[in-house]
Amino acid sequence: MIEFRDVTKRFDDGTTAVNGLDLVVEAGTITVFVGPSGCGKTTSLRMVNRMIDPTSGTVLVDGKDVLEVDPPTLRRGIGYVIQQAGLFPHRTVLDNVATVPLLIGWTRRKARARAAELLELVGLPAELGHRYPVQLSGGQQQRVGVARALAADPPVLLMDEPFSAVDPVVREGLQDELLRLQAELDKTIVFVTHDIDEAIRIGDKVAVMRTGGFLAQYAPPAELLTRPADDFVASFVGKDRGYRSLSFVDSSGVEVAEVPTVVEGADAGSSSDWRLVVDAEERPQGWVAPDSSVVPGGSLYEVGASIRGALDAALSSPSGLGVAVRGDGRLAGVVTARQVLDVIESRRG
Amino acid sequence: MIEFRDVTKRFDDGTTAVNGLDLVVEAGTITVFVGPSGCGKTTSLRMVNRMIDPTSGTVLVDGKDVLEVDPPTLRRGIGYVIQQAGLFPHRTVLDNVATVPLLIGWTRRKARARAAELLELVGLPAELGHRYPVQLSGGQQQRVGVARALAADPPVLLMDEPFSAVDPVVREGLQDELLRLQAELDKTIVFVTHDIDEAIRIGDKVAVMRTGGFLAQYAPPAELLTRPADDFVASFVGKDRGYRSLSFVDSSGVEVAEVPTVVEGADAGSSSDWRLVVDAEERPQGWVAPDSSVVPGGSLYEVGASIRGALDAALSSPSGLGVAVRGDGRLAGVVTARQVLDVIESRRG
Amino acid sequence: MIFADAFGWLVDPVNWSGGKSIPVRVGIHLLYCLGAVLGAALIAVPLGLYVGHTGRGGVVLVGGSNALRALPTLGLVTFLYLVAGGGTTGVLIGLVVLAVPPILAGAYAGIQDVDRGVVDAASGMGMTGAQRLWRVEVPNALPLLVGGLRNAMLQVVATASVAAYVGIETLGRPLLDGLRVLDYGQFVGGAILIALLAVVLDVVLAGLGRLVVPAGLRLSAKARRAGSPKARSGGSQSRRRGEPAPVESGGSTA
Amino acid sequence: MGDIPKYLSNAGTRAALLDMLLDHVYLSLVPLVVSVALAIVLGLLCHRFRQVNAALIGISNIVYTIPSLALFAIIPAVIGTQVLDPVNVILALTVYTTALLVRPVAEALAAVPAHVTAAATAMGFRPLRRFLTVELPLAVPVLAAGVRVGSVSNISLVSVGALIGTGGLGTLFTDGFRQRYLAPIIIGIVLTLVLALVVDLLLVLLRNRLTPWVRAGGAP
Amino acid sequence: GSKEDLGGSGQQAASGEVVVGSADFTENKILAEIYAGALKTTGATVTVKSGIGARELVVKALQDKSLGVVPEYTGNLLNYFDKTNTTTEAEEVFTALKGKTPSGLEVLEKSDAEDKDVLVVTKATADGGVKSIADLGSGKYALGAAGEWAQRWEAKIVELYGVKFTEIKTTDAGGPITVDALKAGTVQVANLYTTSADIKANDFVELEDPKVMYPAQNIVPLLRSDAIDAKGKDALNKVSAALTTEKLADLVKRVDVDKETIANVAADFLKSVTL
Ligand SMILES: Nc1ncnc2c1ncn2[C@@H]1O[C@H](COP(=O)(O)OP(=O)(O)OP(=O)(O)O)[C@@H](O)[C@H]1O
Ligand SMILES: Nc1ncnc2c1ncn2[C@@H]1O[C@H](COP(=O)(O)OP(=O)(O)OP(=O)(O)O)[C@@H](O)[C@H]1O
Ligand SMILES: [Mg+2]
Ligand SMILES: [Mg+2]
Repeated sequence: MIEFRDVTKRFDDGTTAVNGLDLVVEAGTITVFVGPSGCGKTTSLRMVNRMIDPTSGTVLVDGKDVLEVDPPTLRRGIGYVIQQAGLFPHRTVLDNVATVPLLIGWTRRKARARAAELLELVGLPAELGHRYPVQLSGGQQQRVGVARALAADPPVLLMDEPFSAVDPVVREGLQDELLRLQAELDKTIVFVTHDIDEAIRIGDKVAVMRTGGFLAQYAPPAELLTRPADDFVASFVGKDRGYRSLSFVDSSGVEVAEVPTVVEGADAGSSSDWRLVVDAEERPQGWVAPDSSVVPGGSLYEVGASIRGALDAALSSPSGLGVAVRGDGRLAGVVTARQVLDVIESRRG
Repeated sequence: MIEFRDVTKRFDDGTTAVNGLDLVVEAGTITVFVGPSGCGKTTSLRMVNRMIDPTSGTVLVDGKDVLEVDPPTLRRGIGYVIQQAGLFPHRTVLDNVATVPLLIGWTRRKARARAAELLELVGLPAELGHRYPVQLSGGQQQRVGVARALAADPPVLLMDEPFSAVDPVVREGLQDELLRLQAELDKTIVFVTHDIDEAIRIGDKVAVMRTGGFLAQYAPPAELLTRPADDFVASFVGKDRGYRSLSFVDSSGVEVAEVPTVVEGADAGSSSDWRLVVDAEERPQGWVAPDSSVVPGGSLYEVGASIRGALDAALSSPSGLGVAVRGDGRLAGVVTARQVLDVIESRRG
Repeated sequence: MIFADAFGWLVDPVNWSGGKSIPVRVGIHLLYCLGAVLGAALIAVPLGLYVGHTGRGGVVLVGGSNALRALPTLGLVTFLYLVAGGGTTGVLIGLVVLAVPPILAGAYAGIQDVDRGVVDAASGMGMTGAQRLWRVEVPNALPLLVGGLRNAMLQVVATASVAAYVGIETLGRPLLDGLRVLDYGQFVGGAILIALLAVVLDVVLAGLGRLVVPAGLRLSAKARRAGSPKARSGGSQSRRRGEPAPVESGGSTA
Repeated sequence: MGDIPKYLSNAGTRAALLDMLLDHVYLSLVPLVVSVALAIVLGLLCHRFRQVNAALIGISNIVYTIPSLALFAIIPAVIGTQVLDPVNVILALTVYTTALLVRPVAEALAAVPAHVTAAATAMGFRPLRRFLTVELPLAVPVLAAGVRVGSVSNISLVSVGALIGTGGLGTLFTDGFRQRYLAPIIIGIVLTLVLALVVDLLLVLLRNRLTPWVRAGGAP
Repeated sequence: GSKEDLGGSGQQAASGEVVVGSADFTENKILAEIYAGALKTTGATVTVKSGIGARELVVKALQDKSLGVVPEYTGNLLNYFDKTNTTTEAEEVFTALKGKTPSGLEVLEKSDAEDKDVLVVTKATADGGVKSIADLGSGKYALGAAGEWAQRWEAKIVELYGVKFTEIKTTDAGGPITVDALKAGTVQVANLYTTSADIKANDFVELEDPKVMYPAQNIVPLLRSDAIDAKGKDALNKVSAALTTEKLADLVKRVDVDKETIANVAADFLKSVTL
């Protein structure tokens, strides 16, 4: 657990970076700090591991005032993932990951073994261990950064825009990875980003900060979207917030219906209905229109996932029928936008 | 008009950056090249103004093979906006903008006058003209970059990730600016980005490229979202494509209904209906729930804008009623998600 | 006490008149230095600009200028004296050889360090090679170029004393003569004069640098030093160094 | 030039040449090693403290204006060493080389990306360890470039010591000059060049050993 | 010099090691090499440090124990130790020198060999009637000499001969610069040394010195008393006894003109001496 108690940070030049921050990060959760550039996210984060000391107020980690711990000792118990990975360019990937274990006195052999284990954990092939950071892609470097922060198995993890340097597709993969890891490792994580989508996607709770170091709202993401505390938060979470808030509504209430299918390659015959093309494993491949033309399909959603996906599947489908699949990718059935809307409205009531 | 005819670029080290590109950029339109890093966007762009010459194939500008034109002459007729502006640090903003006019022999006085005019056009105060680039913010520098490229009024404009260095909010402003400018100036623009949202937002047509220099799809953005050519494009345009494609459906078919209102500060009384709070100028401020509690409102949409906004307004509204406003921000009426869906479905038919 | 002796020598009126007076020697010293730096600049600046501009021959250039650095000036001067049968040419050539590497490094690194984006923008706007060089690359290279000249001048001023060994009346004369008879006053006085001359020339060149270096670049350098975020998004982020001080920065010749 | 074989044919001459060469190596490389150590310390101070930076850069500029010949001979008068003591030359060259190296070291340290040092701090490195294991290794490429310039110029500067009778290959120049004998001068120049080249090569090898990551693909 | 002597020259007396120094001109270097050879036969460890600069430097080096012994010249050495000295005749000079040598240092027996300063002119100038220093007159000619000449002799030459030079150009101590200056005519009079090979080679004419301005300059070893033992001193005395001006001039010529090595020339000479 991390507690900020009326924490203020004023720099020598008079800038107030953080202003009376009061906030509790529960153990085992991910809290995201989000806000425009310069609003004090990094400063707040760095007060946890004493990279910066507060001007007033107290920061507690597991109930203990951080000012009472010697900084290097404190830091060795807190993983820190920095923007742009911050890898040591002069050390191999393996040695980068082994850094903290070696610092706290593990043998080289044991530290290396641990590092190799962690590379696997973050989904990197073992042979990358002997490369240098420059020889990795941006996304791989980010993973190494995460592995390095996890090396000594610290209960607390601070992540400062860890994925900002990679392109959107890779970034999404890294976010998934982080969520998977967290499910496994159960750390207390503070995550900084200026990307509200990222915040909503990975945060158990999100702290929206405003320029001047003020906390504008601290709430679970669904609440942020549906009940922004003020105009600033509303405009910051963006104009698609109605649609996006559907991420937090589960789709279990939406009944899927059967749909006629045609196996790929087989003769489609003719019909006045839209028919779904599936492959031999029953995975959806596209549609055959009433005029027998084959058209690509819309997006798919997984049964049990959020209703946002169900709505998009229906909206994007050329037939108007959103395709639902099971976890293994096989066809589960179809839904209409109207059905989805009904569920959404019933939830509201 | 710009034509790529079976254009291939292979670098000395064997990398094929562009592979058999066939594509026509219509005069007076914005074409966006989009794709993952290293897919050959920049290379394609630079073959237009001969910063790079193709290995095979032909690039034509206004029907003329560019290889037949002396590069400096060709380039003076083509505006080029480079990533991170590429401003000359040793020249004032005004002189930066006046560069091409001076190169093509304008008098200094005339070039300066033109430059001042352009600063105004891109929305920069005249007094910035006498500063040096280092004295501007990132967003201001980007604007100067655009102004510089426009200085000699070239019919063709090449823009390579011109807005990538600025944060999302500023970036959106710059995109709007570009669209406004284009409405006024009617240039033939090739725009490179790796951000699919940006591509969809500003492109009349979008060319999605795939690693290896292949053109995956070349289509208007709506088509890209509704009918991605293959899985690569589908995954590249992202999973909200059904919802996002609504950006290209106008909301004029959605009839707005009246709604009871309460003027801000006035006594709300009690009612079993949701009532909209408006200020003295009739601008929506939030809702009064049937239990008389005041709750913040959802997103607003402008009458006549895309139906995407209308749907989000309905979804995000605590009352289930999406609020429509006029151009001046005054209340126009309310819509339900169901109404919006009806319009969407009628459009599909 | 040494410095008192030196002061005594410096203010002794005997040393301020006649054919071997301080002003005459300062003049001769100055002439050799200016000549050598000018000569070296005539060779090194075009070469550095050419190699920096075209990117061709960088390796040869760096290797060659390192070899030049290794040439012992004393060896060169004595060799040339015996071959050419006199001191003047030998000393001039020796000093030119000394001055070429720093100037070359300054010119080459100056052009090389111009931000890629800026150079690209210049060609993209339709500048010819020459226009790009003179309107964009050279102005941006000026801080390093001037730095190279200042380095060269310092080394030449200090080393021109060796010329006295082959009979030229530079400020090396009191140095060598003082040394022969351990007359520290004369010796240290000479050294002080040389150091003063070097400082003055350096200040003059620095002033000249301020005149020719465009204001925008000075502002960028300042902003970079202050670590302002604006400077990071500014037009010249690939330039690692600001205006170099006279001491040669090794990085430029790596 | 036909004199050269004749000059070299004498065994005593060859032995003397070897002696001078060894002297030269000693006189030029000892200062180099000492200055690298000094420059690292001073560079660190420059890097950490702004005022020190300004002061040291100023001082090193001034040091550079003192003629080498003068420094060689003033040193014994100032610190009381023996007149002919090679320590004078070594000290003088140490002063020069340190002046030359402080700036690149400070710049190299400043060029270590802030996120890398911040990462080290955040992992719990104490300052000294961070300096020795992170900042310093990363500064090696720039430092090496400075050291290469330093070694080359030291090797050529030692010759000047011959004017005050301090060993090294420079003696060949003064001797050859007095006798109007080109052979020793040419040999002196060639040996100086070869020495500089060999030392430079060794430095490049050493740098490459110390910086395997640089060749793994691009600068740090 | 070799590496070992660089650091440890201060302790030479204790370790039986002797450093022989020399000034920076050929003859002196040959002499140093000869001294070294002679001392080696006595079993001493000897190194040579040659090309040290002027007397002032050499004497200081002897005193601070950098050097043990150097070949010196009676007249100049006496003038150095006694700035007020006026004697110039060989025996008188030597006697005075022994008296004026500072404690801790000493001179051994002087040799007959002598290498004194001499003013020379080109043959053409000599043919124009300049045979003696007295013929130089006042304000007619420029002199080329080493840096310290003016300080030592400018007043003296006025006093004895009334000669005033238009300019005293600093060249070098009888080296190429002086000779070239005389040949090129930038100076008309040059200060050389009697054993210089250049005089003959260029047909220079030595000016007579009837009033003995330049003192006798017999070769004499100057040493720090505790640097060399009795055997060593004996060996040096034998060397001095065997040396003559002609032999010395020949040795110098073999090095400067015939480019033989100093070591060889010195060794050859030593063979002719019975130590
Ligand atoms: N060392 C410092 N001295 C003075 N002001 C500082 C310092 N560090 C940060 N600031 C200022 O404090 C404010 C908050 O900075 P901080 O780095 O915490 O912002 P941030 O929210 O992390 O922004 P970004 O998204 O750009 O990283 C900014 O105005 C910044 O300029
Ligand atoms: N001069 C060159 N020599 C060799 N290969 C090159 C060169 N320029 C680009 N490439 C390669 O060609 C491919 C396409 O490069 P290009 O710059 O066009 O990509 P891009 O789509 O603009 O990528 P980004 O989004 O990263 O800017 C890449 O693999 C790149 O490494
Ligand atoms: Mg931050
Ligand atoms: Mg690109």
